[in-house]
Amino acid sequence: MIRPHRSHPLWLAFILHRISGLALALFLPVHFWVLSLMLTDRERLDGFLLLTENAVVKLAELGLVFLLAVHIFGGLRLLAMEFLPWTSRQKTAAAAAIGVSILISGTFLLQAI
Amino acid sequence: MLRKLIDSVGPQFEAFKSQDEGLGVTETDKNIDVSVWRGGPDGGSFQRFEVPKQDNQTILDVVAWIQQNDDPTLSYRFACRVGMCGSCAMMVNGNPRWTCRTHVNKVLKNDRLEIAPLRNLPVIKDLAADMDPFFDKWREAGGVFHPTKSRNDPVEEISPLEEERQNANAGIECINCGVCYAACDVVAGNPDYLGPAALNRAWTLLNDTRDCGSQSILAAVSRGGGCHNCHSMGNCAHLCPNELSPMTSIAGLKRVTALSFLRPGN
Amino acid sequence: MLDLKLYLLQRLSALVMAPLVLGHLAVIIVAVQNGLTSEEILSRTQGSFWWALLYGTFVVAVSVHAAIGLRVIVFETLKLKGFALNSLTWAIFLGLFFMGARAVWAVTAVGAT
Amino acid sequence: MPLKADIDRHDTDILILGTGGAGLFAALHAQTSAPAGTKITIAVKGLIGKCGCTRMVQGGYNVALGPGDSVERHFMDTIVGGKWLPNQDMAWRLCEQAVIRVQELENEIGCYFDRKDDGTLDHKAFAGQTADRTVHKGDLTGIEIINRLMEQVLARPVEKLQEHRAIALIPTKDRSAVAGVLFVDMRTGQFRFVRTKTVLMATGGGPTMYKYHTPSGDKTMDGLAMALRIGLPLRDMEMVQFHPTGLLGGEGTKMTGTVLEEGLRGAGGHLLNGSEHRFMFDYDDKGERATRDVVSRGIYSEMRKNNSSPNGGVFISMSHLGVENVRQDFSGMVKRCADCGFDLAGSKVEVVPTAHYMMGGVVVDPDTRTAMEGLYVAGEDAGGAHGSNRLGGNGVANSTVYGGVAGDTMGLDVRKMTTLRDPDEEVLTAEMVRAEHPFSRPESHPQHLRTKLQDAMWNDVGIVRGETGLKKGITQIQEISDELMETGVAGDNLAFNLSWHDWLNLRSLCDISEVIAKAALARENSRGAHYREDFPDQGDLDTSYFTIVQNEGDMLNVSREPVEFSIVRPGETVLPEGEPETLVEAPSGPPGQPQEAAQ
Ligand SMILES: Cc1cc2nc3c(=O)[nH]c(=O)nc-3n(C[C@H](O)[C@H](O)[C@H](O)COP(=O)(O)OP(=O)(O)OC[C@H]3O[C@@H](n4cnc5c(N)ncnc54)[C@H](O)[C@@H]3O)c2cc1C
Ligand code: HEM
Ligand code: SF4
Ligand code: F3S
Ligand code: FES
Repeated sequence: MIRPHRSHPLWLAFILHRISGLALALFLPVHFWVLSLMLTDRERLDGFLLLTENAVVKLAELGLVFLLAVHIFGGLRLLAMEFLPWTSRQKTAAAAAIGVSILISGTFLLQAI
Repeated sequence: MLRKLIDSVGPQFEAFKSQDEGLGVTETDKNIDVSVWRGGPDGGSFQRFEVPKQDNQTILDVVAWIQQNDDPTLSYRFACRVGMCGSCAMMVNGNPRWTCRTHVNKVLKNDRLEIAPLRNLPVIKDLAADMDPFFDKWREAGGVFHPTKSRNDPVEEISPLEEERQNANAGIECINCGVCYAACDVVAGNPDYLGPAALNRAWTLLNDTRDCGSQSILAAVSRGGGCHNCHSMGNCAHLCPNELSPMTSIAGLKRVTALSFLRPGN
Repeated sequence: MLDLKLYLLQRLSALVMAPLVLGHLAVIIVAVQNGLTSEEILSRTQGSFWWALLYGTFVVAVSVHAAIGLRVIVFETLKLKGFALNSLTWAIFLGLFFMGARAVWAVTAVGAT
Repeated sequence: MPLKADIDRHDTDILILGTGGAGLFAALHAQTSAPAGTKITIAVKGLIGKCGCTRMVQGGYNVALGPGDSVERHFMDTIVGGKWLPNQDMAWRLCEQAVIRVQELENEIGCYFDRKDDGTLDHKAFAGQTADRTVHKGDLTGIEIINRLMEQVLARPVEKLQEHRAIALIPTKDRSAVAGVLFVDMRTGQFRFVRTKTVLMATGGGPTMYKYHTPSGDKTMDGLAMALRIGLPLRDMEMVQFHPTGLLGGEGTKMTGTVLEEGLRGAGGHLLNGSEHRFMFDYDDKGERATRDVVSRGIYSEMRKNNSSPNGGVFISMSHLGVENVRQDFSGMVKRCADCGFDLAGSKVEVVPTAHYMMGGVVVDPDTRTAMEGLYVAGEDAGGAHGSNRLGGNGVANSTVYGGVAGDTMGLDVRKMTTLRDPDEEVLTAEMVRAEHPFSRPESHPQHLRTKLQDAMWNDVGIVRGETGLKKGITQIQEISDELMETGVAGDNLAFNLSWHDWLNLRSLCDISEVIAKAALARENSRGAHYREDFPDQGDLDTSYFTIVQNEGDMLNVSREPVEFSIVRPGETVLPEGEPETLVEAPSGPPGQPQEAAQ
């Protein structure tokens, strides 16, 4: 599925970063909207928050935190690569970023259950 | 959705998808089924040829065999035939490569090859791409030495151990083959983007202590199509036949441009 | 399309967000453990100048960051340019900023109870 | 086939053919020496800076800047290396100007040559040199030189005609001067005639009519063939330099013939014949470390005795030096072989001597002027500077030095030329007819003829020559040439029509092959690159002569001219008294120290 010139870890890191960024940008307004219910409609908010007990919602939430983790670590990797002159280990960094994000979201999952 | 996203990153050649890079087993007395892109600036399509397999055979040899034995009208370009001039790059099974030094066994999959002109450049005819935009950008990125001395001065003493010289040396052996330019999806998406090779050259110049054009280079690589468009996707470094890393050079440019913006005195 | 200034804005906003988001993640992990209610959220945040500052900074940064990020994706994939692209960037920025500001207000302003 | 009516006409003041070291330097120098408003055009068969051999230079550039070295010493090495045949004024200019040119390359063009750790230039010692003299950028010196030159030319207001193949020099009606150059715009197939006040021919020779050869594919002797047709004398044409170790990958691949660094032998690599015998000591005490011509002849003898490897060459074997060491010291060569499917570090690789460089060329004066007004020649197309043998490192020095000289000279001369000259329209038409000839013949690809020519040249006009073989060679060349005239190319689509250009390439190669063979027949001794089995002596040095071949009324006229010892006579030296004969220590050669990495 991935075109041949892209089949390497750095490109994978790039596309993960892009997809996670995009997904976050789409999620964030929803998140803001939910919170602003606080002002207008406390009942609905509580109803909504109750839903977090619901497995589906939980899964969605988990996905978003996962995305956030992926994006942050991908972003930090980039920032490190661009601003710190130790540059030759990007591949390892890319892998590590994914690893750490899985770890974080895993912790989240365990805690939440 | 994912598929669409991946595809949306940039327009692609309809490429035969192969991810296998390993050296295959050599089997002679077999034919290779070769699809070659034929056409011109207004478009074209793939044409199939049967080429006899040989022990030692590069992609360029396959192309030349077709022109010399099957279809004399096939157009392509090469010069040095040994990886020095960067004239012969083409898309081979979806990857940009120097064809004169790509052994058929390295890329062959199920005895099939698909050969197309270099991506991200206008086509002249068949497999010959017009490299002018590539060199125009090389120039736009400030890619020319700005001297301070003359032919009557002695050669300057510069230790190869200096950090700046090492930075420059790391990127200097570029043969301007355009492989990285064809591999970069940002180039595909953003026609103004100067591209990995031109920016790599700018970085080597910036690290050349004899060059007095730093300010103009920094300005050139900071414009709309400049180094800040690079997403470090690394296709350039992954595919550069000379194992250079334009990505690393571009990261250097980002760093230096940012620093010089934040500390204009420097 | 990114020039030096947009690039710097995006990198700076990312740097600002990094600690904030990591902190936020930690809070979520703790919070989720006890189940989420609006009461709980508010008891933590309401009337707190520091929470307001923290979330406010995040909102500004993320609006800038995401606006530039989406701008790049839109430019590269949809080929939008010039005025249209600039307008879109501003629209995303303002949209995120106002929604975010409202959310911060909702969560931190005193007296909403 | 009716003559294509659409010939485009174009004017310029200074026209340069080729973008090797000579062409690019000429463009830069002409820019500064010509009066303001002079139009400069550079036309090339490939892409600017991406074709030709200067880019392929590996070993380096000879310049007398090393410790203890002097222009005098460089000059003496050049004369002795050329076996007293060089034009001494040209050789002197070469050595003297190389110093300026390298400083220009470093300080103005932006090349960076390798330094020692203390920051001073690194000089290698090549075979035949009495000082450490060769500056380099790793073993990719040509890429550094041409990339930097190309950038400078691209950045200047020079008109660029890329993928424009020069097919004829067009004289004025009275034949006293050149009026312009006829091109094929390869991308469209259209003829383009460019009228000009001055032309520099810098198309770079290149003996690609041999079965095994090193030069780039665009070089097919077009320049010398054009010069010959317009009646200019060519000198030293029998002098073709062979490099002992070209890669041998079989018939079907273009990588066959490309150079494997001589440093491999210098470092202690073994040459083995088909039965794995290390044969070079059968020919010379120095074994593999003997000079280039000796090793080439040694290998060739084994091949003739059928002691050869599967593809008909010999083996180079490096693994006894330690696979890891080889991988490290010769990473470029190891990688190149690996890309082609060979393991240089761990096993044996087949090699064969390969035609490398044309010492001969158009007769010019030290300012690059020819006998024809308005026509200048520099670089490998010009004869004289090297005599019978070119030292490794003197090739790129020659093209860059004389390219610059040509630019300066044209910039000056163009001031005196107030108007463009009108071409002899008959010649122009005849040259177009000539180029279109294959369209009128039954279609068949000329490749098999090229193979035939390459075999004939290799077998009979190659490394070891003799009267019988040379005569046979000449007959074969003529037959192939005649057959070519009956071989056609379809003329319905001329855009980027490589088969047409293959035909034109072969036309030039046939013409010059005949010149080489006839000059070789005329030289009845063995000097430098020219070896006659039937005349193995070098002949009397004091009465040294060089050969001249000229086209007169469609007949090749071969004559001899005495060498003028204008600066130094055989047996004498220009080195000050008391100077040691050599500054280079005896080549004891610790492994990894190439003593003879000359390219
Ligand atoms: C593999 C290799 C390694 C070498 N290594 C060394 C070395 O280490 N040291 C050294 O001193 N020398 C070396 N040489 C020799 C040296 O490269 C050449 O002698 C020298 O560079 C020739 O320069 P030039 O400018 O005359 O020709 P080139 O650089 O060959 O340029 C000729 C130009 O003319 C163009 N051209 C040809 N025909 C036409 C036409 N019909 N119309 C328009 N344009 C045309 C070509 O495309 C090209 O651009 C080496 C040569 C080879 C092949
Ligand atoms: C908190 C820490 C964050 C860091 C360190 C960070 C870092 C980065 C960096 C360095 C880039 C540039 C990528 C590139 O040029 O290739 C980027 C892009 C982007 N970010 Fe973030 N980011 C963070 C948070 C967010 C958040 C919360 C959002 C969601 C709103 C977001 C949305 C985006 C988008 C949409 C892009 C564009 C992606 C692309 O160009 O491919 N980021 N981020
Ligand atoms: S950086 Fe590498 S891939 Fe790009 S042009 Fe240079 S040599 Fe080719
Ligand atoms: S592939 Fe393109 S995005 Fe950057 S790292 Fe290389 S230039
Ligand atoms: S032909 Fe020169 S790099 Fe391939």
